[in-house]
Amino acid sequence: MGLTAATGDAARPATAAPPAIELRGISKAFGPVQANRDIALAVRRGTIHGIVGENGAGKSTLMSILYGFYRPDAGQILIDGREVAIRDSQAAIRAGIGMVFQHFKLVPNFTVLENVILGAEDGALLAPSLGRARRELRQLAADYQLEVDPDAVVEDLSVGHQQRVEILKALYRRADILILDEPTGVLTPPEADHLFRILRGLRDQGATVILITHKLREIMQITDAVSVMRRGEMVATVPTADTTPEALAELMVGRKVLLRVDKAPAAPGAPVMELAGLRMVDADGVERLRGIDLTVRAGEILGIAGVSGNGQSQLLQILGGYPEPGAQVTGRATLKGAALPLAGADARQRRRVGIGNIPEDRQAEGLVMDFAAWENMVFGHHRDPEYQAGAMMDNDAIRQRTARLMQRFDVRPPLSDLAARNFSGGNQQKIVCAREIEEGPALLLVGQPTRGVDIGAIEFIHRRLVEMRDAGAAILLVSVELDEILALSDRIAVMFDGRIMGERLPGATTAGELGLMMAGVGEGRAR
Amino acid sequence: MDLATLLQILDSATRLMAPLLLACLAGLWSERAGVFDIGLEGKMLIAAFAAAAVAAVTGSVWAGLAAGIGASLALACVHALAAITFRGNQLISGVAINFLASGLTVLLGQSWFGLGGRTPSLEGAARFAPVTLPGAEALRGVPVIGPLYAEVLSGHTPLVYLALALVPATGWVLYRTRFGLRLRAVGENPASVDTAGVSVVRLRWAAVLIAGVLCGVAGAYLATGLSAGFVKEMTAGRGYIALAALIFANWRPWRALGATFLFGLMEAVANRFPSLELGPITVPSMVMTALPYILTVIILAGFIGRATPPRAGGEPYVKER
Amino acid sequence: SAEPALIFDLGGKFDKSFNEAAYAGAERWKAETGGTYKELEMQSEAQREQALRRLAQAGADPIVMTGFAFGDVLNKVAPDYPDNRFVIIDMVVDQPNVQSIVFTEEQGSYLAGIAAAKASKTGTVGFIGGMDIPLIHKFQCGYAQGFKAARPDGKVLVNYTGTTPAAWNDPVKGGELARAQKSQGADVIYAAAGGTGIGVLQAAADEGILSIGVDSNQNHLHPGKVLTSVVKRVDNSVYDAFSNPEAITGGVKVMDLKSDGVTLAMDEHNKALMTEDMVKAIDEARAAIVAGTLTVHDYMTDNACPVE
Amino acid sequence: MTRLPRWADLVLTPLISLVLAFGLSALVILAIGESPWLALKTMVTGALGSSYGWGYTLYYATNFVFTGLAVAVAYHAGLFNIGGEGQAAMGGLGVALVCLALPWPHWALALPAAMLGGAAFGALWALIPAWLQAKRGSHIVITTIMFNFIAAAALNYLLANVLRPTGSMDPATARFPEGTALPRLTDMAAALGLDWGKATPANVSFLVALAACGLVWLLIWRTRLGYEIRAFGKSERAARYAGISPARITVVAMLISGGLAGLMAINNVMGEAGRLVLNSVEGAGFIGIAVALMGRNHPLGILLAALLFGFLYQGGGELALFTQIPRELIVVIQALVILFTGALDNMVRMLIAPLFARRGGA
Ligand SMILES: Nc1ncnc2c1ncn2[C@@H]1O[C@H](COP(=O)(O)OP(=O)(O)OP(=O)(O)O)[C@@H](O)[C@H]1O
Ligand SMILES: Nc1ncnc2c1ncn2[C@@H]1O[C@H](COP(=O)(O)OP(=O)(O)OP(=O)(O)O)[C@@H](O)[C@H]1O
Ligand SMILES: [Mg+2]
Ligand SMILES: [Mg+2]
Repeated sequence: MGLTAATGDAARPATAAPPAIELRGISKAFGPVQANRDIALAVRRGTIHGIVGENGAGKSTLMSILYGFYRPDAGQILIDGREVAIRDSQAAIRAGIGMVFQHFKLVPNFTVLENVILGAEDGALLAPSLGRARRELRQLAADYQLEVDPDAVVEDLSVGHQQRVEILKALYRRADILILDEPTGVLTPPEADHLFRILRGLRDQGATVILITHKLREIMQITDAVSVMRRGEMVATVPTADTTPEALAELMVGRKVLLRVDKAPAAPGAPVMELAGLRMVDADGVERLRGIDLTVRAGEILGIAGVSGNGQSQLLQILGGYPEPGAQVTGRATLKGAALPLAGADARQRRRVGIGNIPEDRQAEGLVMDFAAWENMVFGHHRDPEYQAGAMMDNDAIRQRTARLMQRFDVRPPLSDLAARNFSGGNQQKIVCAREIEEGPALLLVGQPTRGVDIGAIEFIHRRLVEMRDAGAAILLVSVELDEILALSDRIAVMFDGRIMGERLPGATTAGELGLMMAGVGEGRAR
Repeated sequence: MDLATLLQILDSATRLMAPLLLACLAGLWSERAGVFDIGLEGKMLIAAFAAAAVAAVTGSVWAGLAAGIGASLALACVHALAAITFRGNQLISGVAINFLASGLTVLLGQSWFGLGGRTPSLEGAARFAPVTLPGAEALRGVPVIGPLYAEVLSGHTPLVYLALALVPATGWVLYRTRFGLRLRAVGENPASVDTAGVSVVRLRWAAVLIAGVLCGVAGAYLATGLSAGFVKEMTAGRGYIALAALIFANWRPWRALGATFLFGLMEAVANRFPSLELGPITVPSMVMTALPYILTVIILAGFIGRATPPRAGGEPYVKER
Repeated sequence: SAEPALIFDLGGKFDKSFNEAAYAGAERWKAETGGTYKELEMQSEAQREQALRRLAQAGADPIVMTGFAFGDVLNKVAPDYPDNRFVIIDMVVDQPNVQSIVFTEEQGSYLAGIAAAKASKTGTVGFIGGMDIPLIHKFQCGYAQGFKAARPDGKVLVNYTGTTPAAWNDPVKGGELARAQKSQGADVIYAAAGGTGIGVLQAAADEGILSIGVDSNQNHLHPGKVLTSVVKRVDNSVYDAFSNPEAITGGVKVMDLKSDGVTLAMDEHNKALMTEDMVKAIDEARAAIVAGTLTVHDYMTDNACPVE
Repeated sequence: MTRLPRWADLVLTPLISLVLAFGLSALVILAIGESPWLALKTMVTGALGSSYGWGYTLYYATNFVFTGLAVAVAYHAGLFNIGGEGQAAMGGLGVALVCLALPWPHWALALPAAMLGGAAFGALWALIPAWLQAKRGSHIVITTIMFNFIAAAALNYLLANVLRPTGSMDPATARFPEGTALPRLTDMAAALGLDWGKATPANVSFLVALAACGLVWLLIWRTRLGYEIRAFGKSERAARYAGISPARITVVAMLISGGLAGLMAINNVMGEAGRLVLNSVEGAGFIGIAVALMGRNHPLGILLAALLFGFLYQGGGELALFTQIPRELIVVIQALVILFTGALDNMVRMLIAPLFARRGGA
């Protein structure tokens, strides 16, 4: 490939200003893993530069090096043409770099203000810093439409707002180079649009933005140039205008990728699950679900769209049999005509009656991160008779099954003894999917199945879900990705504030209409 | 119960509270920064020994206090080295420190003084003397407040007042200063501090050293304030009680005052009423001795909800694995 | 001849109490005769048997041990070594080659009770025990009897420090208990509590009241402030056993007032505190006990005390 | 950081840690004017140099195996059980009550009954903190600490006032009947024609401890319950997703933990003393914490760590018996061993990592 950053840059007129960021020969190994290998990258000032690559390609590592979080084994970093030694994040901050990590680095029980000033306080006493920060935050909010309540405790904020706090942190530190690592993974489309408006605004004021994402649509939509990484190496840097999503996908994965979901029209059968008047009041007395009525039929995918935090998680947890402790659940439900107790049941009972569950948070719920892949492969089903050998668990049977499923679901690396923690997010998700799908449930609950997963894996997971539907299973899909909802669902319900705002058919609606309903605008409680 | 008895119990509770409070605040500093500390007991013990030994030799209680702090700091350094610098298991390190102090105090005491680990009894300037707070005598006549001030608040050694003053001081530093903000952050999410360009290791060291100083004061108070010399194992489990109080207090300074006072109070009550006669039955003394512990369990079960420890507590901060 | 041996109980030889007294006796013997002896300190229960057997096999003779806790093991071990002589203090072991030495702590404590009764101005005195075990009740009961005999209307406050071995080493709590008793009117406090007692004596001295020491002579700890000490002459027992092993025979040797096995310490440190009246009362009681006209009840015989 | 080969991590690191701990101990011995060489020789010959020494080493190790396993089982469930001391003490009560209840004709009958008694009392003592944690959220660390004190008070009361035969000085129960005397390892060796470990307290409980190691291993790594315990210990949320009841696992794990601690009593109370004395546990419950942590909560590791501590106890005892070195030195040595093998192991890894890095790089 000829289009490396260096050659691309050299081709420019000599009068051009030096790049805002230039990386030369960056290498980094974690033990045996070569996360970055001899990377070169140049980013022009005043542009939005995208970075794409499969899970584990080394994107986050590279940016963390730039931000001084990791130290490279070799290589140089130049800011505005001058070499700088970025020994720690302090140095990066001084060089004007700010970073919004994939996993936020906020203190959950601090207020927004406290999080913003942390590490950038004016003096030994907090009060003056807090006062100044409050004023500056107000200004920043006005300038960039970044409103957040400065006194809110961060853990009470939605992820979208938490991300704003991260951005505010960077801006408060006067960053003019802003790195965002998969910022839209947790955002709703309106939130993502809002973020992009902000990023454009920043760019127009001369800031430089680096954006890591798995969503090629976003790359095409907002970036000026894009770099592709594969297995720790930088394989290409091209102006966005000169490329296509298909070309990028092929560069990333090394093969052709189908970006659309191919599926036949659904052939819905009898209702599998019917839900009427589901209400839930949590331990703090807040009503999270305010009367949900839903029907899911055999052989269809019912997509639930909505901004996260509108009750989807609670809905999935209740149906999955593990409502949060202290919650009060009322309402009626049936599964295949038989009554399904909503309160007082547990997750085991749900699995017994044929409800599978791909949870929203694979790392906190769907997997035990320290368990080996084979142990995770029966998690939740570990009491099923086929995995027992007398009083003991039949580990050989479980291992064999794991080997089989890892092959069938293309889990990489296919090592059943590897701890879940050591798989990339996409492969972790494949393990969960393999487990839940292979149990052949009558109803499959699916929450955010492709969050943070690379396009190769997304394609794969989507295809498996459709296959399952075609085999006659009922699927309840919750996702904040409108694209995903639109591509997969046979029917779409929109959830807002603990209610179903209405139902649409994918062919008969638009992202715009759904977006409005997700924001609570629309026809109220349509049936 | 008459007023005099009540005052005496409160007075006694205050004295008994002070070492617990100091140790509890020590634990608070360390654990708020994300470093568990079950070595409070050991640090107090070695401080008690060092304070008594040096006070006995020099005749100066202040030299003793300094030595106590120094000895406790030395063990705190061991803990910090193991738990922070080398990212070892914080619980094991704490257990080791307790053993180390228990053995070293007697070993050194025996080879220095030949009294089987005891130090010579301290007299005069080698001990902390009680101080009478200003106006204590004048106010004595005022109903309620007067006796409370004169009998309960006044007449303790300076370290008691230091311990009490440390409560607002701790609260102030933790919640009102840059250092406190960063320290609390490092106990909740060290990565947030790290990405803000502040050294996690340095902050945690600072917190552990502060804990060392406070344990040093607590130990010195035991040996030179409450008693007049060191006796082996004289901390008698107070480090563990302080730990319990810390959890009880949900890692908050003012609640630490409340929790340790409660423990002091329960011990004082059990001291005052060694066997309680309740009509026909006499509660045996063993029950009264165990009463503080039984009550703790009951209070814990009845009134205090789930304790929420600092989120990053007990975990060494590892960036790369 | 064979080397004698001395085994200390778990409290250790510097317990300021009877292990230390035993140590003092052995050291006195060593200083006077120039002989050598083996000494052992226990670390755990299981070591008792180990220590006894190892010493017996090594030919140590006699083997003296302090503390009732050896009784059970010695009963088992002694028959295996018929040629060795054993001396156990504070416990009766019925074997032909074991001499049991018991002290009449209740008698010494009785005299201390009388002293306390005479010295007290308030009519209330205190007793602070270490771990709440029968042996310490024996001290307490004797003390209470003596006190009540001299002052039937008086009151004895009783506290025990705790229920774990930590109760022997908690001077802080000892001091606090002394203060609590003082606030209830006690002006003489008798401490039978090992290292905890040091805190009791200290607090009493600080608070300006009197205290009574135990086991060893503790009068010198706070001259003029310790009324007296109830001394168990464990040192003499060890000294005698070491000096004259031939005299060791099976059976029980009672060390009482008569044989000066228990005494009240009188020295220059407490001379001023001992009034004539007090000395007279003590002497009378001692004479009566020695003569057998007065018996002090022993708590151990029935687990009960005739006076509160 | 360079990764060490597995064998280096499992064998070399602990060995070097031990060497460092003993090296520092030697300095301490020098500092108090004694000979480290003599100390080492005394300890090694005293604890390992004869079948007699081994008999004691194994006896102590047996105690630590039980308490170590107790801590480990709870630890796998994410529960820090500091209450081994009280649970083992209560187990002693259970064993004593069983042994004194009947005129047992033969140990083979008495042992299973005593095991049940000990385990039941230990488990019961763990049940209350477990239940409080599960239902009321009371922090198990505090409640188990408190229950240690309460157990001590209760036993003190019972031994001094209820179970003590009248006229006895000793706050202890009467001797257990003859039929409860457990066979000592020395008797068993004699039956095989071997002269081994004469007059040592090591008894058949050691074999029970070995079996317990095996059973705990099976429980944790082979059974559904163990799987659930480990899953719950790693992540409560994931456990709830999988239909594992947090309350149930908390209670069950603590019952097993307390039961194991209580089982220790067959060794010290039934096997050694033949009666229940005050403070019979002697800190073994706390040593169990160190043993479990050093053994990385794995039964094999616990067995090895327990043997190490058995060695330190017996060797240290010999030191106190036959040299002028004060017995507290052993406590210092224990502390250093715990510190270096348990908490400073990463330091050792960093020290030896370059050796492997160079070889690996070449
Ligand atoms: N902290 C770490 N310690 C050890 N290895 C790491 C660490 N972080 C990343 N790695 C390794 O480096 C490789 C690159 O990881 P990185 O997180 O940079 O990938 P990525 O491109 O950001 O992936 P994703 O799209 O999933 O976010 C991974 O395969 C992983 O094995
Ligand atoms: N601290 C770490 N130690 C070891 N491996 C790590 C570490 N952090 C990340 N990795 C590995 O790096 C790879 C990519 O991880 P990363 O967390 O960046 O992306 P991800 O798994 O896609 O996360 P998400 O699903 O949250 O987007 C995985 O193989 C992961 O296991
Ligand atoms: Mg990443
Ligand atoms: Mg990712």
